[in-house]
Amino acid sequence: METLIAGAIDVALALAVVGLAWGALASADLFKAIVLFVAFGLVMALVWVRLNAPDVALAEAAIGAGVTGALLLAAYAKLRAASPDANVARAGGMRGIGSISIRILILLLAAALGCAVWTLPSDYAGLGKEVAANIDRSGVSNPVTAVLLNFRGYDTLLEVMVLLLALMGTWSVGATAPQRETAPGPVLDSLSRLLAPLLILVAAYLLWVGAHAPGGAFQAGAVLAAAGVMLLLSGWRLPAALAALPLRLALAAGPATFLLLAVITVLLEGRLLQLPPLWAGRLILIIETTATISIGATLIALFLGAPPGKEDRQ
Amino acid sequence: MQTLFLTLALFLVLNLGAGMWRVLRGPTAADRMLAAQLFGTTAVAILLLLAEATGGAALRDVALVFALLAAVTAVAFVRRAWLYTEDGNDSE
Amino acid sequence: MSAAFFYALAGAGLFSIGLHALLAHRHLLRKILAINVMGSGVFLVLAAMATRNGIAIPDPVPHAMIITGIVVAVAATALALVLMLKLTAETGQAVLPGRKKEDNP
Amino acid sequence: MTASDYLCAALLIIGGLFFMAGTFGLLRFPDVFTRLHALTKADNVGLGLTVAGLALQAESWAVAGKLLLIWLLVLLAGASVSHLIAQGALQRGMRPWKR
Amino acid sequence: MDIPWAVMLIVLPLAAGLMAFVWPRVAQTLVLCCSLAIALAVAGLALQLWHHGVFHHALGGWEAPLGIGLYADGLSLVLLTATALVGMGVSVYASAYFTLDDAHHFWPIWLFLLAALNALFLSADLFNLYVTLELMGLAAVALTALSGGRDALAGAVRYLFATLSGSLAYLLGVALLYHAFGSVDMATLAGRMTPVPAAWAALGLMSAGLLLKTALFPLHFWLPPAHASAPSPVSAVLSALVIKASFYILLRLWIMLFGPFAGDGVAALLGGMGTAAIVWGSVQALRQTRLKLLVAYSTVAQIGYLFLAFPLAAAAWNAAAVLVLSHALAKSAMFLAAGNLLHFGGHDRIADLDRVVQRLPLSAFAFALAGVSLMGLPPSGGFIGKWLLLEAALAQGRWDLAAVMLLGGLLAAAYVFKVLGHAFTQAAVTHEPTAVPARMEWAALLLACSAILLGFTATPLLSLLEIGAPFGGSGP
Repeated sequence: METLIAGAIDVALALAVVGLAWGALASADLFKAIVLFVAFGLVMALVWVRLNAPDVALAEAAIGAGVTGALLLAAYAKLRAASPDANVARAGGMRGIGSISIRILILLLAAALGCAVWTLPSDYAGLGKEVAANIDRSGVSNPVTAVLLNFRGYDTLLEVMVLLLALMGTWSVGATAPQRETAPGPVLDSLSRLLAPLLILVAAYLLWVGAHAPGGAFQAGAVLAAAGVMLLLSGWRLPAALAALPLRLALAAGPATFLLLAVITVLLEGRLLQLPPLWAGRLILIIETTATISIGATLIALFLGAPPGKEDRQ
Repeated sequence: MQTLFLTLALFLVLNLGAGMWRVLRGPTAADRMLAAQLFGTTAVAILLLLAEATGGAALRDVALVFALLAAVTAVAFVRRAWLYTEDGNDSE
Repeated sequence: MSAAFFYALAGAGLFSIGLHALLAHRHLLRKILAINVMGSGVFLVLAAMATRNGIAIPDPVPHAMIITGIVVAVAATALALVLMLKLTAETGQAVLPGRKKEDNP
Repeated sequence: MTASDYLCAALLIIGGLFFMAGTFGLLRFPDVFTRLHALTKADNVGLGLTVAGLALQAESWAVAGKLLLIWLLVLLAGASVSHLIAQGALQRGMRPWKR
Repeated sequence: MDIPWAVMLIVLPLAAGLMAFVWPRVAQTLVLCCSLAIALAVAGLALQLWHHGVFHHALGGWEAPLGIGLYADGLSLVLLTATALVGMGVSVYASAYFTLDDAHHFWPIWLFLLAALNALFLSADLFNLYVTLELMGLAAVALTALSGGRDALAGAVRYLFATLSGSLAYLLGVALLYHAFGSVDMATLAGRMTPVPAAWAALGLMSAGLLLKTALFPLHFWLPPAHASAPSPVSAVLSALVIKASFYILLRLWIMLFGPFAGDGVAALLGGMGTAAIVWGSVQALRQTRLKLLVAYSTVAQIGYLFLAFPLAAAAWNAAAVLVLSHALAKSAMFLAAGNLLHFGGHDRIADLDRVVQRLPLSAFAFALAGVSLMGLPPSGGFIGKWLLLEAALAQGRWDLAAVMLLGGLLAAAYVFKVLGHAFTQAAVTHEPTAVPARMEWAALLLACSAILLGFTATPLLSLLEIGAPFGGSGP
């Protein structure tokens, strides 16, 4: 009985995910597309839960549904400000034979993918066993954190660089139109006063819990970013004294610490990012803490768009 | 009890599907956003039920993050996107 | 466990839907959404197949890869959005301009 | 099944019904303001009953506390956001529906 | 003690990039030191490989398949050399090219791009390659958009969508491979590959994604607008290095994983696309009226040569590697020279370039030298590569491929002379010239000279390529 109901939940969620994606991409109204996309992210998080991936669910809830949603809504607002008729998208660029042939090709692709997935062997030989066998020496007991920060820490090092790079790119493109904004009002003001500290607390909790349970730097960083976004939305601005060097230091602190540790390990241990088992737990906590701050700061800065000093001058 | 938790979770998932109708129909942006808000709350309930059903304590953390982040998205809507959505051709 | 395969098929579907929208739509914000849907499809295949042998603790390696992928996706989305806005400010439209005559003789 | 199990089941089922009512209202009510009203039923009461039911089953006080915290958060966010949306809708000249 | 040169290649530019981001004022000095240090590290790595054979480094002390491996053999070394040389040239050029504000944005992204390229050429792990691809792609897009303006932004956006969808197709392929064979380590996978449907799907997805990023005809649509509208030093790097990175991954995948079971059909298809690219790209280049678009279409054509190696298989791989290096040097020189002409004359309409070409003899000479290599005339590096390719084609009786190569050479000569012809005609239009800093002219010329000199180092180059037998089927 239970497996049957669980199966029904799975079917409903899978259909909902595909339906929401379809709706988001096919709707003529741009705002509707964004709301459906946010809903899509939400249901994806439920899917991750059903797939026994709570770490991913946390990341999706915080980044996929939360930060991306805020980014999209803010971009939508700026888009409408720039070109008033932007809401209703014009008809697709492809017409006639081009459109039909693309559809046929996509159908063929979907069929091929489906076949490839379906014929995968069900006796699974992933790396689960290797991870389990070595987790004692990784310094943490949450296997996903062990993979992210130790076994495949190099990926994560490059990944925090990707995030910072996206910000460098965003800043280099230059400021866009300034934001029309009204006073926040008492309700929003008190909401943000309550939520922002709570978000910061939850971020700290996720950071700490990540060593032995689902959570970690990325989830914590995204929740931290949500606190910043909340404050920005209720009219708060970074003090000018902090906008230049201190902000850049905060943005670079996480990647720099990670990189510094990489250099130290290669000098002491001989391998890049080789964490000695005795110290691994503490080192991972250091990396994650600074990474959380930098990830949070980077996401907030991405939400803001232009570097703080430059936006105000407009 | 397991069966009850799962059944209710399934029921709420279906409920979620019904709520999608309001997102699709609109007619105003606020309606769509309200529906998304309900999505968030329903998802929180689903997560809590699943946490109890499958013994995954971490799911409550996911629910917590959901509850917090849904508010941020909604505020982003009110403070940013909504400034521009009701000017004209909002419904299709 | 067939739910795994079912989700993986949904993932393949998402990838295809996203790719179609990427090719068919001209509006840049839609293309950005399409890329994100494609990415979610890939992640879904990665995670779904990690549970297919039905063991309670699935393979954590794909999960770590997905988290990496989600962060990369949000970084790319942010950059894409700001480029879109800047292009819209230049051209007045959030679509890719057709090529000029001299570019395409 | 113990007595608390029965109570839990009853609370959960009623909570589920409130969710259904909320969704139903969202679908059927004529304008933003009435739909807001429907939504808050799901937010506050539906989730509240669900949380209450689950708290009875909670293995520890910490878990029950976390459940309560989640509910309070949703309550707070829901109330504020509803207020902001209603205020915004009025400012934008939407008139509440009258029979 | 064994100095980990390869690790330095990744760590140095990342560290310098972070510092350049935090302290923009010291960025320029940092970049110039860093690109010199990268060149030294590549030389160190070359010596290390020469004496001790292939380089292998288990990151974090975790051996594959659990951990990620760094790996370097002759092929990686050739690509790293290209990165180091072009990187130095472009760094010097860029130090005079950008305004102060643009430079502050340029340096950190440029250093991250160098790090991404080095990391990519050193990675032995398919998922790690995905991360490096994204790092490289986003850096390249950001640099393309750097000059602002409608064309550059449109080119950057088009490029962004191409590179992102390419990465995702690649990643889906990686996901399928992981779930079919339980690893993302290339060497581990090579031992486990069987021709199951998932492997075929991965072949299709990964090849399609990487071909899109490499801009092989007919997936080249994004390249000319992006490469032509980017700032000139960026165009140089995009054409010289960035598209080569995805080609490098494709080459590795083909040799180690897919080639053994994919067979001749796919190889013939790739060869056919290469042929079409040579013809189409060259003809389009010939028809362009703007210099940078001409050079960009020339890139489309030259990519085609690389893919002629696929139907010729084992006999032609080293030809492809030599061509990658020689094209990297020649094309970066050509873009930098074109940038000088553009900078001097304020436009890049080929028909009105006469005075410009005559007033900037060094840049014109650099353009000509680079053209010699692209045409495949002796004694250039391009000649060596094309000669090796031709030899392989003739040995296998592929007269059709040989004919395409010769045709491509003739067309290349035609479009190079279309530009240089103006050096010998009477000037008709007067210009308001802007002075070109000497550094910019010399950077272009030195890169062009190294493209020619490459022709004299064929023997040591080919023996370096043999380290680790990258084409012998063993590899990482």
